[in-house]
Amino acid sequence: MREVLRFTPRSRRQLLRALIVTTIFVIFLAALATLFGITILQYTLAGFRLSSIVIVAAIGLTVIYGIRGFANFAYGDLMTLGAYVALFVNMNMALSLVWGAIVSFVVLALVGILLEVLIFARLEGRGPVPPIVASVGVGLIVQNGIRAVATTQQWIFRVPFIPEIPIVPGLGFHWIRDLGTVAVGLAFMISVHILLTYTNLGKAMRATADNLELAKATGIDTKLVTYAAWAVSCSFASTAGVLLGLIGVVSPVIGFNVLLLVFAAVIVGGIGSPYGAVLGGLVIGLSQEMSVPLLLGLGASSAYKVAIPFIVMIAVLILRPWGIAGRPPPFARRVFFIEKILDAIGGRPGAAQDAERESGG
Amino acid sequence: MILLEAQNLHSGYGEMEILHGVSMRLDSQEIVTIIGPNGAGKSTLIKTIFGLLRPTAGQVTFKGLDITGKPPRDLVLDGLAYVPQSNNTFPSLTVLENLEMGAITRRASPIPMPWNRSRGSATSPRMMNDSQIRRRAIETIALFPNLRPKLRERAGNLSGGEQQMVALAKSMMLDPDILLIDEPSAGLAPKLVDMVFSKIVEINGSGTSVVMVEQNAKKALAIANRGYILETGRNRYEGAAKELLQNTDVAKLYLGG
Amino acid sequence: MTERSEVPLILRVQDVRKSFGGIRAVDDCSLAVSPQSVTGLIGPNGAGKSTLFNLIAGLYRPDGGEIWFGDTRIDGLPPFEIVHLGLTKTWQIPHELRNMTVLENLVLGSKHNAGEHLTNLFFQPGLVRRDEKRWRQRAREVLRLTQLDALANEHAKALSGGQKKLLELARALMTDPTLVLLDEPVAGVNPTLAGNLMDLIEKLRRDGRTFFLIEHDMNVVMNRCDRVIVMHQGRTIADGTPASVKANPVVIESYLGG
Amino acid sequence: MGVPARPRTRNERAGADRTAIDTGILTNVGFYVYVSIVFALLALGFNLQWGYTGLFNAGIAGFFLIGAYTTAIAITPPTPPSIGYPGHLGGFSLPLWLAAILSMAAAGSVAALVALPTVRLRADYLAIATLAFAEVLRVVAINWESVTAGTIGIFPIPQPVEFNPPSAFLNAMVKVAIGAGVLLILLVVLLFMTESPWGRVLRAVREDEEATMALGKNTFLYKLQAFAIGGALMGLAGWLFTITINYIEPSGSFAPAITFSVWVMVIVGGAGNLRGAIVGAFAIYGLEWLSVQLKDYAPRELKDTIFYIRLMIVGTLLIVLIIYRPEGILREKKRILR
Repeated sequence: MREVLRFTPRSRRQLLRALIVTTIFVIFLAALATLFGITILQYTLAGFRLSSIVIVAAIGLTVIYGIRGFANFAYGDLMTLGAYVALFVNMNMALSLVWGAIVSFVVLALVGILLEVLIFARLEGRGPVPPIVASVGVGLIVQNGIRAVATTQQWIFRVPFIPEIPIVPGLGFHWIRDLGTVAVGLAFMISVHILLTYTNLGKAMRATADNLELAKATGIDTKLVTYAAWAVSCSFASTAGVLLGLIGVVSPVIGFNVLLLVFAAVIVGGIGSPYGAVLGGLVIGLSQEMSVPLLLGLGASSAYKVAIPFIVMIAVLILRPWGIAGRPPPFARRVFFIEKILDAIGGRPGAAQDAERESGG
Repeated sequence: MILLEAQNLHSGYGEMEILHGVSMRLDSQEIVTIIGPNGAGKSTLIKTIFGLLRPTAGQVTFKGLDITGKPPRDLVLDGLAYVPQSNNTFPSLTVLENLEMGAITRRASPIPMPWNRSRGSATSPRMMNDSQIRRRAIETIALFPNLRPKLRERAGNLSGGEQQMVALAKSMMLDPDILLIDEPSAGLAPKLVDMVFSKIVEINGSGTSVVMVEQNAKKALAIANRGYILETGRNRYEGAAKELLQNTDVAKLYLGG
Repeated sequence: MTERSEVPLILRVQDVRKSFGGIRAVDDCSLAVSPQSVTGLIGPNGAGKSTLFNLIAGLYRPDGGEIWFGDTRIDGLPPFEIVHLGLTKTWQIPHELRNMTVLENLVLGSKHNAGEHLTNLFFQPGLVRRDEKRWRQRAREVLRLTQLDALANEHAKALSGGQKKLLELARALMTDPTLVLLDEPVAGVNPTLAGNLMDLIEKLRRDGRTFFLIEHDMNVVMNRCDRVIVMHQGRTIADGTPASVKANPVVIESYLGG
Repeated sequence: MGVPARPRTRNERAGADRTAIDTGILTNVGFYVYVSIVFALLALGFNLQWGYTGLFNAGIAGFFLIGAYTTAIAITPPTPPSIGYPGHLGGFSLPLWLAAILSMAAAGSVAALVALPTVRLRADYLAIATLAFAEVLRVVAINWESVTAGTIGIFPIPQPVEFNPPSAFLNAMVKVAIGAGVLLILLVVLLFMTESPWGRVLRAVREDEEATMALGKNTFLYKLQAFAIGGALMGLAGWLFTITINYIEPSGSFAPAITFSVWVMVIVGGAGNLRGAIVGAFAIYGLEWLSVQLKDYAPRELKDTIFYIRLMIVGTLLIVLIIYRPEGILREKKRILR
């Protein structure tokens, strides 16, 4: 089995590419820091913090998209639910938040399976809109159920108080908020990678996402795979929700407020691809937080930072609707005016601008 | 010995009946080919046998047991394997992973769950663990030496002929008693068709009986023991492959009388 | 164009290529169809016939090559412009508009119907009414021609498979095409109906239309087509009268295997 | 109406209108009718986009917002900044009818711009992009204080007719009359449009875009038109909302919940059915209105909860209807051509 352990040309290429990107990013940061002062690094840190949460959520969202083929609009509210379950354990049962997160992880996994059994299994094969509508219904029930039970009051997790550690003036980090979040994000990325590449379940999930009919004919238990995908998706939502509560407060809309960021990340990275979700999450999180000094420099309110990810998303939708890391479908519907414009400016992004819907639809 | 027998099958898609009573049988160690013009119902027959379509009438038996309407998953466990005509690999999985998927029905679950009763327990001799599956994949790949350097490539990046090899290798992972192949030559260049067919002969030599649907009648009959010729959902001719090859009516069937 | 045949051609496909994810579906394919003919396109599964039709109709954009319809170069044109030039296609699997009636399906094939433009609705109501009336009349004529008139007010989804095939043809006729690409017009249609359908095509051909059809039913191809083009692995391998094609060893080999 | 001390949510405002003015049940019913009409306009717009053309718009609230703010800015008298109020762009004091046209034009043209890159994409991409668009608009409305007065909102917006002495009842009746008139005219126009050959092409696009293209229709253009006209209708709804409610602010009135409510209305009414959309609007807004009415009679501990329960009912309705009656309670009728 020696050859199995050796790096293949593909993975070597990928590693090299990742190294180049990282180097460029570090140089870029250094340039920024010298230009705008060290505070830019604080925004970068905030960007990474947001990115790790968005990545965890985006992976969860994209896993269910891959298997079930629809965008789960209830995902934000499922994140909120995760935060509240953890809160319940943390406050009412007076346990550490780590326990809260674990309980919430398990509870949400069960919720996910329940959703599939009760609702989404009945909507199989009906196109993308009915499940979206149903998921909005789920979102409304969850969000308002939380309001009805836990009121609209804002809560804060009970975690030990740790002061921020300053590195240099204008730059400091917080053990839990900064390091904890990023570490959890990394851990989830690695575990999803392990799940998808090294376990049979993960491989079966990828196979089912690739080709449901062939998966059935191969003997893969596609029902079990679907349940597993829901469990993974929703338990990731719970963790993303806990992290959201950790960097801010717990309220009934925390999840819904980041839902669009998660969608943006998924679209930018390429819908249905967990690795794309990581990339998209990084782009979205960093672009939102690092745009703040730019906006302030332009004299605009920093609140507009939430618009930046969507500008990125719209650009991706126009130029590369299958995302940065996604593969172009063999046929994409032709849009003649875009073709004409691109022909006029002398370049078309890939030959796959071309026709048809089978694989798109 | 009769391994597989289909009797008087009626089947189709939705309301549209395509098979109007087709029968066939497969003896052990045989290659049987099903040929006929487009639209004769060849693919429908093989899909009905493999449980992907539910027959409205008729019966399929395997080793004397009724398997009519059994889901593909159970049939894979019983020792059948099926290679669809197109889209027969998982494009984003590597070749090795595609092969592993071929054995997933016999992958022993690390935790015995109440719902995977049918898969037996981890100690049952039919079940395999990961390293056994890996070993089996290496064994299987020995049949397809040109895939060996590409074990870690994504199947979607391979050429059409290589993908067909991956699909064959994947279906051979469990060393099935019967291999059902749907038009292995479709869309392949003649040289590759010969290669695929010689692989099928090799597979047959290793003890697997083969049912092959083909459009390329001459080549298919050249490697088959017997052949069935379908026309518009009914049996038209059957017989030893050599006889069918000489039958002048066959050519007429294809290009019109 | 340096060489020009004496007979003007209605459709000329030159070195057209199209690949999907590394697989060449249509590979330097060239062919021509002469006007007022019924030309058959045959070939084994996966030969690229349907892809070629989609390329001609503008639904796919070719990777290379040229497609000429009469004197107009049509590759790269959007499908609706190609239809307006007089070239229509049907599908192998009927693309009927399920929740609309048969008559509505047909009227949709109307060409330059004033009522389909928003401004006319408000500024030229008289014209809209007249146009619509004219098109409905025409639709009824086509329905009678295709013997679907009894079903005019049924939802298209309620039709049988064979009737849907007829509907496809009827709808295509509504656009008043000079060239119709038919993708397996009689597949799944019962023999009597198929016979009627082919009689209808013959009649329409005499009226001046051209038909280019993919068909797997060899009786249809051999008895009803003037010319047969054979495709194999994305390119044409034979072209001629049905009898000559049937006798062509290359064709026999591609079908029966060599 | 005085200067509100803090931005109020819409359900609070509904209650405030009722208790502050206190002119009996008829005024209150009038309020129900004209807000329902606003929703009916939104539902008609969405129905044109989704029910007829198959374009799934999740940014209804955004187009609604554009119409509402356009109107508020157009018709208000000059409002200089004062203590506790940042002021807003405006002071044009334009007539109502002109504001209606401006609102429709603004929302319609923005809808066309949004549609340009997105209508070619799959339904879920379109939904995400439009939802994002609406949320970005809301963020802008909250933060661009010099134009929108931020979270405090724009008020007071002049009544369509000023009565002397002021009469809440007469005001409500005027608004009902305006709303009903607009709705009636729109219903007639839309029926004319959707039952025309043009509307037939829209339905064909919904059924099978590719086949429609192969019948010689420029489907992209039709999708663009349907989306833009639908957006314009939502803009008009914003106009009606602004002139009837006297007060607009970005956080509650233009939240995504508005979009989701409109979905339910159209699904209840049946996609591709104009009258159904109106019935749906009256029925589903009726639920909200009732929940506000019942609030006073509900036991103390349920007072706040009742609003959330209403939204949970909306959610449940969405799920149940989409599973069991996706074609709506009132089905699209068959068109028999003569």
